[in-house]
Amino acid sequence: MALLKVEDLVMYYRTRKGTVKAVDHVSFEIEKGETLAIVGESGCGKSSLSRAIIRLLPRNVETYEGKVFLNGTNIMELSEERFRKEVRWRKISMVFQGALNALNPVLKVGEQVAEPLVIHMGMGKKEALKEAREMIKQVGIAEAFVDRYPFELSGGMRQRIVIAMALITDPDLVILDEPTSALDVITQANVMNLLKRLKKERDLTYIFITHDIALASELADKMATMYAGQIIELADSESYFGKPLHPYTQKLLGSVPTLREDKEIAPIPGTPPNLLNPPVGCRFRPRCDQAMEICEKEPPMFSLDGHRVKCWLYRGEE
Amino acid sequence: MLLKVENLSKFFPIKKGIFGKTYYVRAVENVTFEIDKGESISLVGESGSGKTTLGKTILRLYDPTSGKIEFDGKDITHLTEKELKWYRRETGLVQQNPFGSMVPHFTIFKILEEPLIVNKIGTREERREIVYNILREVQLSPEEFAFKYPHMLSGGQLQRVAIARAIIMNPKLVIADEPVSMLDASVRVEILNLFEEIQEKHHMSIIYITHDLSTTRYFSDRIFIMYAGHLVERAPTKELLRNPAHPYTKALLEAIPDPDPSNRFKFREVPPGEPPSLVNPPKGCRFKPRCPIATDKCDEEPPEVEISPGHFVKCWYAQ
Amino acid sequence: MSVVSEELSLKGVVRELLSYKSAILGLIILAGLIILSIYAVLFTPFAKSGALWNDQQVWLKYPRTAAPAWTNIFSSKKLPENVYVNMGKPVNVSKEGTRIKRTYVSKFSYNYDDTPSEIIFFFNTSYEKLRPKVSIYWMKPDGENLSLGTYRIRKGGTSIYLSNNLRLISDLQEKIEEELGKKINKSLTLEDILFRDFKTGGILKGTYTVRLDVLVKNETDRVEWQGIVYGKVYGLAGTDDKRRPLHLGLLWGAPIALAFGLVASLSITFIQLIISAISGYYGGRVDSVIQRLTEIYMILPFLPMLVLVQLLYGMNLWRLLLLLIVLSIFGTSVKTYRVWVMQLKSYPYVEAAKAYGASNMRIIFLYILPRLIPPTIPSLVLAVPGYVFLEAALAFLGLSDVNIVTWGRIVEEAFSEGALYKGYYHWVLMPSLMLVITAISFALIGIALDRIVNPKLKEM
Amino acid sequence: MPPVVKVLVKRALILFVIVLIATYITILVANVGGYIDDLKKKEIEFQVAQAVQNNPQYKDLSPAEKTALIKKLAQVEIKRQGLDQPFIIRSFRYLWDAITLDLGRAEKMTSDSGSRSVRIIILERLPQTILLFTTATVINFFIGLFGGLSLSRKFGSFLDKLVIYLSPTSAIPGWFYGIFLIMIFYTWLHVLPPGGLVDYPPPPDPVGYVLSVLKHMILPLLSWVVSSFFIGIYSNRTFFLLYSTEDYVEVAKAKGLPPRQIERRYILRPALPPIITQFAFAVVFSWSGAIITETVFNWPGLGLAYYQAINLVDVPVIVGITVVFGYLIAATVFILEILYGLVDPRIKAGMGEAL
Repeated sequence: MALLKVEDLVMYYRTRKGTVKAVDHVSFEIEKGETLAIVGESGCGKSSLSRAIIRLLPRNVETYEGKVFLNGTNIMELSEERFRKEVRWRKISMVFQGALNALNPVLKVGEQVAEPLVIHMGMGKKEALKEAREMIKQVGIAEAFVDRYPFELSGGMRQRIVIAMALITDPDLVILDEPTSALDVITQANVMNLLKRLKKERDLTYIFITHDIALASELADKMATMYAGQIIELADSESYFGKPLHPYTQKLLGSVPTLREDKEIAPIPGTPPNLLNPPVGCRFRPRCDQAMEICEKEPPMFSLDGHRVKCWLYRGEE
Repeated sequence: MLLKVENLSKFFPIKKGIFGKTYYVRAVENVTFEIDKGESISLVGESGSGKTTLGKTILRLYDPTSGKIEFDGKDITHLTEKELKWYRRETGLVQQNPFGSMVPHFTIFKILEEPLIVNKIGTREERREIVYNILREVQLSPEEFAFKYPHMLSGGQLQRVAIARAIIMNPKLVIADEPVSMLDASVRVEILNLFEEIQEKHHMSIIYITHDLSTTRYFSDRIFIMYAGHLVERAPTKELLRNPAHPYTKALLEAIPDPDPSNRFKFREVPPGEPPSLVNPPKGCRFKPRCPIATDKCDEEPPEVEISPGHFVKCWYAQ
Repeated sequence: MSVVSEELSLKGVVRELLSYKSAILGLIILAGLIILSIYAVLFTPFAKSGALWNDQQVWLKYPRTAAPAWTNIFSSKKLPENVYVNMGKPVNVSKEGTRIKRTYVSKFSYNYDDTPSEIIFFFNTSYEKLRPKVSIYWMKPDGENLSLGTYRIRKGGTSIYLSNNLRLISDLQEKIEEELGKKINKSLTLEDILFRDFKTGGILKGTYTVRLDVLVKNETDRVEWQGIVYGKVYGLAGTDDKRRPLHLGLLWGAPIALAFGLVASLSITFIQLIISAISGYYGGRVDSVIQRLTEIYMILPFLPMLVLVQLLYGMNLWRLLLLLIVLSIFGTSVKTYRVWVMQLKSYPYVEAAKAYGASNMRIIFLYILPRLIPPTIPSLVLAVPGYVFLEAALAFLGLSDVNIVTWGRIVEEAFSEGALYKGYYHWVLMPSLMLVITAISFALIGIALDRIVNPKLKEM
Repeated sequence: MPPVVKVLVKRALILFVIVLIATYITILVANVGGYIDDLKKKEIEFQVAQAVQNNPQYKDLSPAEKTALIKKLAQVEIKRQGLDQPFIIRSFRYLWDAITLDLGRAEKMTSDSGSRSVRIIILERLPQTILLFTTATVINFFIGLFGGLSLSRKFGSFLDKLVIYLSPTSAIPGWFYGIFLIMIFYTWLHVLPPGGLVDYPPPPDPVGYVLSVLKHMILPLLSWVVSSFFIGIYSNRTFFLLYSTEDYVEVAKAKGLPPRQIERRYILRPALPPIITQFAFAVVFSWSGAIITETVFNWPGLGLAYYQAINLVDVPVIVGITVVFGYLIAATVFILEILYGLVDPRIKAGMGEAL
């Protein structure tokens, strides 16, 4: 049984200009110990998707439906109170981007790391702080920093604190939302090393959300491409990088400059669609050089030996 | 030779408390290099390495603390804002944030016309002609874009306008400070290609400031590496990528992933820690506290040595 | 928090403003006030309004402390309005001794449920030798005839305050008691005597007749007269104890209130913006001097200082305005605006402008200040009522400019004359109402603007 | 000396200098008309005259001789006090007098206990002003804070909309509402006194006295509460909503913290510094409004004393009260800075670092 199974997840929200279809019928699943990386350009809805899973909805949410099975239970059916007590951080935790803003400026970092233990595990404050100290050491930060405030820490250290906070309750699933986007390359590499190590040591399951396809390959066992609120390709990493199927994924990979091999890079023509008013049918159609007449109808997910792709080119090849 | 920078330093004073002592952030220290006409340089470093400060000091947006800047044979180190008028026409700047670099209440036309007005170039009609031509050059149709406001354009389109503004006075040197880091991967290539085209056409020199080594290979003749205010290595692009000599450059190259599914099985050998504070930097080589091969010798500032033609390194142990 | 959303143009703000119902209400009220002000300035003797207001002679023909006329609509008891007894042609001219007697008869109908407030006869006379003599007779609808005395009339304009003639009143009361055959336990007023039916105690409705016999010496002697039976209600807003019709005061107060509030708010905001721009943009010593000044200004007790200066130098409204501006230009908003300027100064476009050689002044006035105007508009609008009420507060402390009419001054006069205790509620309420609707119109617009201009508030 | 104390002493000194300058400005303003000088001279002449009249030594002098003597002695005294010196020198002496609260004698006013000393006049009135306006500000502050907090939970509800729609009512100042409150509760309903501090005659027993004062406080307090009720709740609500859009609030929610705890630790706590600032400004603002409110309600505080001094043109009292207001505001700002240091670790750290 998959650890997490998302079926037809939908999350729309209202703005003055209209309804934004941020997450539009998204389905995928993750096994225990596996990492799924979801890549997409800015505004494709990937952050909304991560928040929809842990039920952090914008105030102006319009539609929120679908099924999310965690260890076989549909957590969408839980009441707000039960969801808070049983799912949030106990089973699913999250590493947010922009670690400076993710930490409360007026609470000591140790307290913030310890907090979930007090709430979810019923620990005393002292005991929880002791655990937090241990966890903070594990992510490579000297104990002395436990009693500091976030503004006294460097960007890399704060990101480690946020990671420690996400792991303190030993959750089943950790969502990493652009965990290194504000960091320098060497610090980023250090943080990625840490995430890899923790994954190995603790058999962690990650959902890794990023716009950086090269960085995604650092962690991903499975890759997914998100475009205009939808997942359009989903495959294990070898297959995804080795033989990308969706024209968008192909172009995305073709636009990434590489350091170690000489290859031509090419831009993707056009601009990403607006989530207020996405194109009818295949949403990539206006930018696709292989578009056909049938693309005006929305393609289903085709599965080619477990490599799933939402594109009419693969009709009949299943 | 177009630009010659000698022992350039830029320190920023910071005052602590009302009557407190003044400290200095030593953002750029003792930097020397030359750039030829028509050459394109990538200046690579982490945030806080002083690369942006160096760029702005060269443009004389900051007053240098010490050292010398020569442009086209003229010493511009200590010219006043009035005396710099001609220099402003000879240089251009493209910034990182395309949304912030445009005056929001001006139309694209007005944004591009401003440099011309400020520098008293052309009559009204002539300026119009110049603006329209430059828009065409950056592949934006003047009819469609001239009278739009910045917020109506996408990041990529705005960055084209920024490039147009930088080159509208046909400068000899353009400094592009992280021009693509805020754009999506698919658009980055587009902008870098445009830069290349323009540089070839106008034969201008470009200093491309970036934190991302992987984009430099498509673009630059030479790469300069900065760390904590020092220029630690400079070499022709291929040479630097193939034979990095400074331990920091090596770490940088190691840290950057290429898309490859086998990445997930390996750990990257990068030094721990973070760059030092520039208020109180380590003596000598600034990479010493993180460097795997450092010795006591490194407490002294290493000299810059040429280890192969055009490949300069500031490290005691570089071969 | 960033200063403003990027897509904010003045046109856009106005368009959005119209999507708020509350703002539309505010704008309608404001438009009404502006129309009123324009009318007051162009079509009434606005320039002389202060002098007129202070001149008691001008208002003689208005009733004293009359309620607004429209109060009759809500009351079962119809209060009287002014009734004018006009001269007309003499019905008879005859000789009486050496004198000429002109007899005038005027009729008026009276159908109100209360007695009038006063009765005064006005005369305008010119003669050669002897003073003309006038006898006044009053005939009630039930036919009762009363003589209201004989008076010698001086040259020029004079008036006979019948209601104050205690002698006449007690004579008449005696006469009535005689007719009734019993004592009346209270002393009657002239209005009771002339308008009541003493059998029922009620008001005698119907047609009244006034007869005047005017005795003059010469044919050329001229006596013009008019009698006024003063009502208890008057006009849209009633009158005060000096008979001044309040609607005129309210009308004349409108342009002053608007001008005072708007000029104060606008000039303070703009001066503060410029100061902040200089402070934030140049930084360094200029900045620290300005910052220290704002701290000194914060300690300066604003209202006490204003009162002190106003008292010592007795200033008119426009000098008060100037003082107000001087006392506000280094106010705390300078700190807020300065933070915005510093934010904007660090925007890449300012750096880009420097890179192509734009001057500092050009950057401040063309690039930075225009960006600051939209976010300051809400507070600018919201501050207007504060200044309008500040003028009212000073007036309330007795420090108003005596040469103009302001709403605050009317409230103060009412309050100090004890209008609230004497039941002249309209006198306080009408000017208050003007102050209140003015304040609320600006507040409605300002709060809506705040939501438009602060992008984060928009969804809230 | 611990660093924090050092910083505070430094701030106190700076504030004192600011009060000094503000007072000096007041003196300059009040003296341009020459009022204080004339006044002092008059006072000297009066004192000399009294001394001469009461001195048995001079009993036998003729009135003309007496007048001459008084003139002469007064001149000597004026010289001794330096009133013949240039204004710039004198202005600093006045500054010293004002700042040390050596406020001299009132020209016309007397204190409630009959003293002519400006200092006593002020000291007798000060407690009432502090009592009324601190109470008003505290009440308003908590109404705004808790009203705002509970409304921010009910975002978009009918109550929320109602408060937004009614918030323009706060464009009308408290004293103005006061006029109508007097009209309603005194003139029409006869349930509350229209003004003053206590009943007349004051109840002899302390409990009755306090109750009577409380009764008299109701209307002035109510006027302030009515005036800032809706805007207070509205602006606090908006403020909390803004704070609740911070990333760390979302993190706290994701962590599964109960809503109350999020509110307390993640919204209220980081928002404390601006909330405290808001409170301090409200206090300062209330001092400023004291004159008019106390006049409307005939409340015997500093503001009313100021109003009376205005009507009597009693300049020493006016200057004295202005200085006291300056001190009050400076003290408020100072307390604000201490509180700031206590609640914001960033500032606390800055205070230690400053040395």
